[in-house]
Amino acid sequence: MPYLVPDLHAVTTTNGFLLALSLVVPVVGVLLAFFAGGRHVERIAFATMPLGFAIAAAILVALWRTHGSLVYLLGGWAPPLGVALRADGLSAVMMMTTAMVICAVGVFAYADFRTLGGEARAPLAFWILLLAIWGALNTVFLGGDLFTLYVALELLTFAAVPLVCLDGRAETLQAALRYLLFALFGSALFLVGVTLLYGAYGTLDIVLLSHRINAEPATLIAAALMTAGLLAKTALFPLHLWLPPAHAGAPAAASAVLSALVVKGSFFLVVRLWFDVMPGLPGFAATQLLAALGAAAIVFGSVVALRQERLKLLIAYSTLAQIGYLFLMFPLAFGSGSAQLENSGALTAGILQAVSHATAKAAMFMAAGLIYTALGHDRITGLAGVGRVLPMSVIAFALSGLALIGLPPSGVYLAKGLLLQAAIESEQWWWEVVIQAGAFFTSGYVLLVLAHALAPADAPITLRVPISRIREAAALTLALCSLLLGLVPWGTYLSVPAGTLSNPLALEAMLSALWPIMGGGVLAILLGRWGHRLARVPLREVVIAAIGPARRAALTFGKMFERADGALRQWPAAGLSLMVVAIMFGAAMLMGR
Amino acid sequence: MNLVLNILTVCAVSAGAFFFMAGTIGLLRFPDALTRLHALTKADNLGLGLIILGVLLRVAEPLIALKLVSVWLLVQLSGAIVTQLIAGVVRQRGLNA
Amino acid sequence: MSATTVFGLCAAAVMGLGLYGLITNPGPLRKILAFNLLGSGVFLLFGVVARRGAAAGFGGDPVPQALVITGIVVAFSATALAIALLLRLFRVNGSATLRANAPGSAGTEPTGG
Amino acid sequence: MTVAFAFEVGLAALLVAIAAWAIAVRNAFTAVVVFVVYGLLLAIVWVTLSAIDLALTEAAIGSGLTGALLLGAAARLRPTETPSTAECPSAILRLAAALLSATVAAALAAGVLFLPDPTPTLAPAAAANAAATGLGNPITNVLMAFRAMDTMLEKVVLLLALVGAWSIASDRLSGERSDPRRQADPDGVLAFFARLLPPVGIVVGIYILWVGADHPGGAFQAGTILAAMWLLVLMAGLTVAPPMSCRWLRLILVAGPVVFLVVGLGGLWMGAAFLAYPPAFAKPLILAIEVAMTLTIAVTLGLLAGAPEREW
Repeated sequence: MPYLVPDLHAVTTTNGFLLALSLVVPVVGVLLAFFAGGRHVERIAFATMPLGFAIAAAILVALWRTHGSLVYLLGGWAPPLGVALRADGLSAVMMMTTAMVICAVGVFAYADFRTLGGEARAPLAFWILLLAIWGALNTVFLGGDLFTLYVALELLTFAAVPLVCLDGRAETLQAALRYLLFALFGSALFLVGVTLLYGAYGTLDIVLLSHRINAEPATLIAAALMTAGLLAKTALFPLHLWLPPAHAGAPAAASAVLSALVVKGSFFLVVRLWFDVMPGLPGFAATQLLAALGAAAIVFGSVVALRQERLKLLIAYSTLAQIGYLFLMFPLAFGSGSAQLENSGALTAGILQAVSHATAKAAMFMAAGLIYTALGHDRITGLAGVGRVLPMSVIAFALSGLALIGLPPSGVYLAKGLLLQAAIESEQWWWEVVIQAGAFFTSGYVLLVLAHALAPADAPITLRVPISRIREAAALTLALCSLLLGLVPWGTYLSVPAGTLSNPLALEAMLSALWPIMGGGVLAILLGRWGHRLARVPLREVVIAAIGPARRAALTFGKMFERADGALRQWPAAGLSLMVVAIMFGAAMLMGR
Repeated sequence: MNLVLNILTVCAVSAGAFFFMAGTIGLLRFPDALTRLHALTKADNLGLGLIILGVLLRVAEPLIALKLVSVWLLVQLSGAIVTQLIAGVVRQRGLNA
Repeated sequence: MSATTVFGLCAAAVMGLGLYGLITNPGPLRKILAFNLLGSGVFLLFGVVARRGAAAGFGGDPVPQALVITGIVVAFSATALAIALLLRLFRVNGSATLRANAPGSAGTEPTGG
Repeated sequence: MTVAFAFEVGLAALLVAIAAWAIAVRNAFTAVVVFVVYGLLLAIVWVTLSAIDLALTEAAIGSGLTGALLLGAAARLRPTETPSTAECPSAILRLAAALLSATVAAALAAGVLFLPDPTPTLAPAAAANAAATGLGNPITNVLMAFRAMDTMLEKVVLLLALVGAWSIASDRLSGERSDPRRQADPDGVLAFFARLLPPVGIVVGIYILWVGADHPGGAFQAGTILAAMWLLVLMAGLTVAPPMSCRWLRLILVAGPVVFLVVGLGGLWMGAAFLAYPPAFAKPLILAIEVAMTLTIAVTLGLLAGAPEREW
């Protein structure tokens, strides 16, 4: 049931109160935690988590029972005057993912943000902001009104930004400020669009808008500005100036939340905008443009990730690439030129990728954080021997990496199948190429890290601090979740065309997943930083003679990307890119009218 | 009666506007901070006072008249205080700009 | 051309100026100021929409007017947070610039924890 | 062309010119002063658009408090002014930015011109449902009843901004009483003013809150006035702001959203809906929420606007 059921005369459905509760519970947690302070903060956070999780689960059950969408009219006021909360399959799935990741991060973060003795700022702020992010995300997933969604988006930003600079160092403060300013830039553009839509249609309710909307110039201008603003907040290439320093500089638990969940908030609003507010209105050219930015993000993010010296930055750039995957579904879902949603399997694939990335990326950042804590650094070339001393963390990293590559039965595997099917059906072979090649790039940087981490150590490693098993288990659980997502019966909540769920455990499926891994190995050898490792392989001269020229060429190529990245991450360039993206979307939409 | 009131209002408001203009010209043309402050306070005190006097003549309800007078008094008060503070800073730092 | 249209065009112009300032003004403080200009342009546009919707004895549609009040408070919160960050950065670093590190390097030094 | 229309065109032109000045001027301090002037002009524009509530909010928050924040920051950042001019973008970049911004502005202008006539409006719906709350100010109705969720969330936004600003301050001084940066003369002019004005300001604040039910005004405007009074007293050095560890301070900071939530959940409990008011008690309940919110807003705004001045 991916579509919000068009109910012009909205009424609160049975169990609709669950939607209100899912927003209220985290907000109450925030207020109580702020008032109580000190050690109570963790207790309140840990009391809120199971409650929030239970509410998300209850919404899943209620939705399964009703076979439709849940609606709740706040204050009993029906739109357009009032505000409605609506839960469809998409929002329920995203809410459950959020609940899972937040709970796992909470368990993981307990060791870092425990209040010892008197009240300290960082722990108090962390738990409050974590709960606030949860409340904001639930509002984003459930909000049925564009202005409420704007407030929720701002809430999300204000909760996310201070998480970046909890340690108060100059670098992270700068990263947080850049993040905040660029996010504000984006939300201002979003709000302009909201204004124009209200002026044109006299309502901001998503369902009412979807009935009234038509391809007038004002609508398309609004759509272009809103899309560009949301993309800035999602950090889709080339609007990513804030992401790498913010996600890599934050404490590990915060990075996990930022990378796994916060960027999904604005992504989800792009989905709502394009699929629910104005289904099919953007047209062929605009969907192609959106996916083209996604494809560029995959190539660019992956290559720059391969060139990183530090694990956390590599993972941050990998997020950049993975955000690109999320946008590949748009042209496939709408097909060529038609104004209707042609292939709802593609939309399902997009959401599956978002869920897979949320779980896998949170696990990756947690594993990287543990490695950093244990070693005192996270230089990729210095990871040798980590596999021996922190096996669970490295396995968590490996499993989440494999999940992202698309090894069956992961969610990405299923998503890839759905996307390929949609590409074949809509005869857009070029996206087939991108989808297949994407996995090569992902496996490149995953293999690069694993090759270093599993290599034997030069000298025995001593851990600076003992790592608790519970923290490793939190990361491992999320990684396993991501790897097993393909086994979940998604058909209840998302529309899955028949035949795609054949058998993810078949040998053939496994074998087909080996190709990207091998291709990724080649990419990693050609582009990665190897330190002195490459020099120690057997038959050194032969290997170097064989790959030397290719690696030299690849390195020149990689340096080019790095330089482009440095240029694009300057503020004026990023601001200009945002304007260009907005204007291009406007032009594409007006042309497609 | 009405005509007389109208004439009085126009006269008072115009006179007030004149003082505001004079104050503004003073702000732009006077040589240093203290003389500029002097010009501004004239605009505040007399200009606003005359304008409020002019408007008072047209007000029927005593409550609104009271509000108008308290607006004038509050502006007087804050104007006097802020001028004092600025002048104090100027004297302390020996600024002439 | 009616007065609301004039203010609508005025709002568009102010937004354009805000965008220009947000992109080109080098100092973070000036960017925050430009963001406020951009925001006020959006609010003005909302106000124009409200004024055009005057009906039922109201001088304007109360819904967008209420949205603007909420928007102004949110914009103020954003400004306050941004300025707190900026002043903290200035205090820690002695300078307040948004410039990323030289091209080619991968930005800031990450830490874990 | 009537006089009123000429006035409006002139006002619009002046507004754009002042906005351009604020962007183009070199000195950051001047830019902020120009921005404050811009905000006051914008308040006049709100009056001509017959949005008195917005004029009040704009003058109080948009121009007043934001201006105070920016002025404080500009004064502190003066030493960095010179290096930051060195990193000015090149002429080509500026030209490109100008062209692109102009394109977007033109598109927006087109969007304004394309807006349908007559504009769809919710004013009749708001008027028809006004009886449910018993309040005469339609904007308060929208804020407190029809779209109460937004208002509640926005209180959380304010609180989060405060938590964010507080979390990045250094931990050393947490819990200690902060000294006012400016040790003002207790017998000085400012102290005299700070003793004289707050009683008047508090009365005005309460009045604005009270009339907000039926006339322009309400919790935001009232809260801002109270915040300004508090800031004045703090600036005069008559008292010091309590530290964040202070329990009653935290209670006030969460009071607004908490009362809002309690009333909202009460509606859910009574079998109506979350954030629904029983018709018989709608007005007293809304006023209770507004009183709590005014206090919360006043203290939050005061702390946020005063944040640069102190080391919490």
